[in-house]
Amino acid sequence: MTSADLSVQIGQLSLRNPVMPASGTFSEDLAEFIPLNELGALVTKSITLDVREGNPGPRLAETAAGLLNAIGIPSKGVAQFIAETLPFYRNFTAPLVPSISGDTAAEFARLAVLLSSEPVVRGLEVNISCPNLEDDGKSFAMDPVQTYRVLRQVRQATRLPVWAKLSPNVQSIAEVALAAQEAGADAVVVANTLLGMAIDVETRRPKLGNVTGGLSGPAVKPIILRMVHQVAKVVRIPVIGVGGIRSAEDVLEYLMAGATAVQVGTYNFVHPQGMVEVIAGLQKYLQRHGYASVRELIGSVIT
Amino acid sequence: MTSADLSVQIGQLSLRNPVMPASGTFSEDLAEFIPLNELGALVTKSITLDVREGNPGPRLAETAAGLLNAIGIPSKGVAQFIAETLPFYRNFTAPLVPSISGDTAAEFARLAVLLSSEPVVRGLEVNISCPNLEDDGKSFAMDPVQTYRVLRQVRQATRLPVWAKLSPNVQSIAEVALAAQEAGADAVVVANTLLGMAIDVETRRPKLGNVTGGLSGPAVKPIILRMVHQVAKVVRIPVIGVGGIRSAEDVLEYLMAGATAVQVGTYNFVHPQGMVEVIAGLQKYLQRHGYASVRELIGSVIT
Amino acid sequence: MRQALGVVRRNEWVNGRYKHLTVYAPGLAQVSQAGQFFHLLCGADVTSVLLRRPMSIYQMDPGRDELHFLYHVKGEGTRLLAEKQVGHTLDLVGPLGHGFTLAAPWRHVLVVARGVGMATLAPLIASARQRDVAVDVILSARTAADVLGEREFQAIGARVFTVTDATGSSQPEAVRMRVETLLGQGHTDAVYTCGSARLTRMLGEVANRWGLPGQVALEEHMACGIGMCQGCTRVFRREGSAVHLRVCREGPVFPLAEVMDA
Amino acid sequence: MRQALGVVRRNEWVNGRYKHLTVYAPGLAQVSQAGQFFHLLCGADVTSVLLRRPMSIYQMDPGRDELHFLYHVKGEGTRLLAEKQVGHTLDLVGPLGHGFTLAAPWRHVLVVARGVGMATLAPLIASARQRDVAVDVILSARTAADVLGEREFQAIGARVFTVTDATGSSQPEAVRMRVETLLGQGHTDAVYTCGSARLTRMLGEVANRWGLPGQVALEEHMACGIGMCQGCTRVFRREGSAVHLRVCREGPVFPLAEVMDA
Ligand SMILES: Cc1cc2nc3c(=O)[nH]c(=O)nc-3n(C[C@H](O)[C@H](O)[C@H](O)COP(=O)(O)OP(=O)(O)OC[C@H]3O[C@@H](n4cnc5c(N)ncnc54)[C@H](O)[C@@H]3O)c2cc1C
Ligand SMILES: Cc1cc2nc3c(=O)[nH]c(=O)nc-3n(C[C@H](O)[C@H](O)[C@H](O)COP(=O)(O)OP(=O)(O)OC[C@H]3O[C@@H](n4cnc5c(N)ncnc54)[C@H](O)[C@@H]3O)c2cc1C
Ligand SMILES: Cc1cc2nc3c(=O)[nH]c(=O)nc-3n(C[C@H](O)[C@H](O)[C@H](O)COP(=O)(O)O)c2cc1C
Ligand SMILES: Cc1cc2nc3c(=O)[nH]c(=O)nc-3n(C[C@H](O)[C@H](O)[C@H](O)COP(=O)(O)O)c2cc1C
Ligand code: FES
Ligand code: FES
Repeated sequence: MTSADLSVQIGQLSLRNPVMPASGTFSEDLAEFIPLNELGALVTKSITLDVREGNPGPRLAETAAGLLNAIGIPSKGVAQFIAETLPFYRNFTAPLVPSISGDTAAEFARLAVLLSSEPVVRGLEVNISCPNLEDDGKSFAMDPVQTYRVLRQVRQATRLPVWAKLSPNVQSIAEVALAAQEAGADAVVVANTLLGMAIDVETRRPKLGNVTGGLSGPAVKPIILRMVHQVAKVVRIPVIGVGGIRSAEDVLEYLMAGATAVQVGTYNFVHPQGMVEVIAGLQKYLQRHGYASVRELIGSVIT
Repeated sequence: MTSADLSVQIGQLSLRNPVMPASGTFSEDLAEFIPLNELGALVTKSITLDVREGNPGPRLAETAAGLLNAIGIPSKGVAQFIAETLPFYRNFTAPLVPSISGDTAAEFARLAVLLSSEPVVRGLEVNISCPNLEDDGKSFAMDPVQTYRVLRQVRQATRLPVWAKLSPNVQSIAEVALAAQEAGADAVVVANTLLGMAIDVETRRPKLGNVTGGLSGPAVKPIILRMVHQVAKVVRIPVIGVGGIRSAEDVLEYLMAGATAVQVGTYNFVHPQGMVEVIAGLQKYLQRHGYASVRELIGSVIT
Repeated sequence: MRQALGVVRRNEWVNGRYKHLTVYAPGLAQVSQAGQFFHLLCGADVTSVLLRRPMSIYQMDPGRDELHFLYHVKGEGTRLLAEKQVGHTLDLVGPLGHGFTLAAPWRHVLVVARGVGMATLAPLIASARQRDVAVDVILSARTAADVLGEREFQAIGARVFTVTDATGSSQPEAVRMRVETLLGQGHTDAVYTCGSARLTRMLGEVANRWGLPGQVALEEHMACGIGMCQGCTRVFRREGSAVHLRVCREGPVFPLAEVMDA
Repeated sequence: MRQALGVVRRNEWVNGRYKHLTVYAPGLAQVSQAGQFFHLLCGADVTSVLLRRPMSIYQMDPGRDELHFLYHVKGEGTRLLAEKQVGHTLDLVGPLGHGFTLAAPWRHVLVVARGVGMATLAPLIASARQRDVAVDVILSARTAADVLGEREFQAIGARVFTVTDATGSSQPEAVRMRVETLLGQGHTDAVYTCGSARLTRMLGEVANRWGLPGQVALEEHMACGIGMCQGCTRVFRREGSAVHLRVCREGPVFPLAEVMDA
């Protein structure tokens, strides 16, 4: 059987397939397990302008089919990132998309400027949705106006493709997605983690040092899939789906719901080789069903 | 060991223990499995003024540690409920709390009036959060103003304790809870199901006839627990926690996070005897840790 | 009807897709009827698979205190069930729902089973034969290798006809002709079916035309299995109007004449 | 370091709480070092327990291509691991992290193990003895029945001291006295520990006072085990400043002198 075309287009960026790691769940270390060039893109842990320590521990707690994390954004700062991390990625052809995180719109813009002059950087993911940085899980992505403001400044600071990573902790994610599109984002990433909590009943203490954290993993898939479907219905730009993926079937659900590409997060922890297997499974499905290209499936759910 | 006091107080209503079934996951049928009088209260499936058919099938889809349902609110109408269902509950001492659902505030008020004249009815749960009734999962509980309006009218229509069942599909559930309190609700129930979706990738059709549905079960517990914690911090009235409970430990997490009582939903489907076992487990924990009353645990998480 | 712990006595493959599970469960076979089902906890805990799986009673053996199930290993739930070893416990809720009725005066019945639907009909066939009621059985399957129960039913004196997709003989129109021929012999008092929506529709039409009573055991996705969730309701024709009934509680066996959306 | 499928050869209780797991995993024992760990997939699928569980290498047997683990059956993950039968496959990632170092000139070392921390230290003790390094081992446990490894370590020529909660001899102050006595004999070149934060702090202070090098194998909740998630970081004292290091990647073995928050 001839193999199906897995490539997809996210704005100006062509990906050899729609599967990439989610920010914070991937690092150079994975190169010891899989050929990174087989991935659609490489998204880094969010980096900040200055050095940050991240949250106090414990930073992880397992829940039913889910993972709570309160890593925060520990970061060596963008200067060291450029000096130490970027050279590693020059050895790879899969497009590198650093994720950036800031406390102010100006910080985001500054990060965009600094990274835009690095040829290895092929796009920027703008993490306006980290639920741990500010009180009670608030973030830019919880407000369309703030979202527009940050994305607008980043847009003006760079010619690179810009992806807005949205928060699921909102009432109407479609509204926030439209604000990002309006501001000139090339794609929206739906979504970051859902704010959650767990308590150790023996000690009566929260299981996370930060009290609350972000829920990821298979548990959240139905919720995020619904959000992808809602967003894809209203935006013109591509949607990148991320939440709970652990199989080719999960990827297919996201594509059918309207995503153009997907990111795999928590599952990378469980199966370091997981993304490569998922891509192979995707190819198999396409062949079995006689699709010439994965693009035929995008938004193809019959409702 | 002397047994600990499990009783809790929800406004004027004393419950012999803090465990009751969640609306829509319990019916008279359970009496064949457990002595209903051992439960803290009995909450019925939401009933409406007139007869309703509910959603087209399939109405159920299993997800990772979760259940998607799009039952809708099939209902025989309040007249038949009073004539046929209420007599059954006269045989029990556990307080009966019918859940009511309406399309308008006036419908809610009318339901409250009709049920208030029935002595067996000891309270009303006002379901303003069903995500299936209107387009794209919207509901009264997604807006503090609408929440206030409905609860106010119900408050004026009845002297019974009134519980407001909130929706988790909001950005700030604490705000909605405050609106319900302001309107005179005696308790808030946190929360209904999270809007979700699943697709059968072989048929490319949504797994639910209604396309989207409500996610319940262990998967959602970390999210709802966080909401209970957020709400309990700001309201004066009791919070009833509901989402993913399947053990005494889960109940304890909710109590420590600030809930005064809890509801068990999906787990009743898996273990018809589950609630009774959970109550026994609660008693054991209290004895083992030397608590005289379960009330000592409410809001006791150390943050 | 209750929640009980049984013990697995046997759990063996009968072909490449089906397994036969024997469970020691004191007191349950005695109160079970053909057409009823049990709700089985397949995983070790609620997070492996959350919901129970409904399974028809395939055989009940009150003498040995055994319940038998015949199941298709289809997805995650039945895969976990297939992993149960002899001696493992099995948490079951049941017997649930309403079974088949076999009226006292009926002397000759016709049974149409598709695939694993045969498991649901097996105890009906057995009890009909015990009461010396003549039974014609049409077994429909994908291939001859998939046909189950032929010898078992013949051994108790049923007349068995097999039809398969492989030979084209299982097409509803072909089965209809076979049914009409059997009914034309003039002895049949009632018809029963399980396992196929198309055959159910066909048999409903035929039974209606011949003025014969008929029953079908339906399947629907279930959460509770005991009537609480309303997840399994379907629309039926009853007393002149369309009513929503719960497959788990008012069914799973319904009069063919009431079925609207098979 | 890689993701591989091993086969369970043995999985047996060694007392009421610990099991000894032997896995056939070609090529892995050869590249493993004392103090490193493997990340084991305990459940059958990601929904039974989502994350892998980190387990120290308890023994490596390159001749038989075997890896051994000694584990405390504690929660859901290790409960599922305990259910693995001979012949079952086990998905493992490793060997991971940095192990212990035993410098060539060292001729006498002291090892302090608490509970199952003994499993982590066992291959260090074995390789020290193989190189004819003298080893004093203090084994701390809740009760005498919980003490593991006493005979095993004696058999290879280690000097073993056991202390228990039951007799009060395991109190950090009591253990400190024992350690000081042993160090006072003047031969010890280095100290090692695993399994207790209080003993780690104590041993860190003592080693510092005696100017001895020391190492500790730390535990931290892990998601990835390979350095990607930053979930396992702790703060260490390194080159005069406080640095965040990943226990899975820069550890799990750290110089005692670097530990800040044990
Ligand atoms: C009353 C009744 C009696 C049944 N008797 C038998 C029997 O004797 N032998 C047999 O092999 N099968 C029988 N079935 C079907 C059996 O319940 C399903 O094959 C089984 O639930 C599949 O579970 P799974 O996890 O392996 O498959 P999956 O397809 O992974 O299941 C996913 C979800 O869909 C549900 N589901 C899938 N197929 C069905 C179905 N056909 N009916 C209801 N729910 C379904 C499952 O319960 C689960 O919640 C019966 C169904 C009902 C309702
Ligand atoms: C590098 C390393 C080596 C280890 N070596 C051994 C060993 O040789 N023998 C042994 O018995 N134990 C060892 N442990 C501890 C072992 O990993 C935990 O006991 C195990 O993860 C508990 O899982 P559970 O599901 O049974 O328990 P639960 O308490 O239910 O686990 C819940 C969650 O907490 C995590 N967790 C619980 N306890 C620990 C812990 N002590 N360390 C890290 N994560 C934990 C689990 O991984 C899981 O994610 C080691 C831990 C680390 C980090
Ligand atoms: C340990 C961990 C760290 C994460 N760090 C980041 C981050 O730095 N920036 C970000 O945008 N998202 C971060 N995320 C969110 C993921 O990118 C992803 O949105 C989320 O995990 C959902 O996908 P999953 O269910 O496949 O894990 C992190 C998630 C995890 C589990
Ligand atoms: C099948 C089903 C039907 C439900 N019907 C109602 C309902 O009629 N009214 C209501 O307020 N909540 C309804 N709910 C929501 C539950 O009351 C509860 O809020 C939710 O299931 C979360 O709890 P759980 O995780 O313990 O199931 C329903 C839930 C399920 C699963
Ligand atoms: S399965 Fe719940 S009512 Fe039938
Ligand atoms: S466990 Fe992920 S970095 Fe250590």
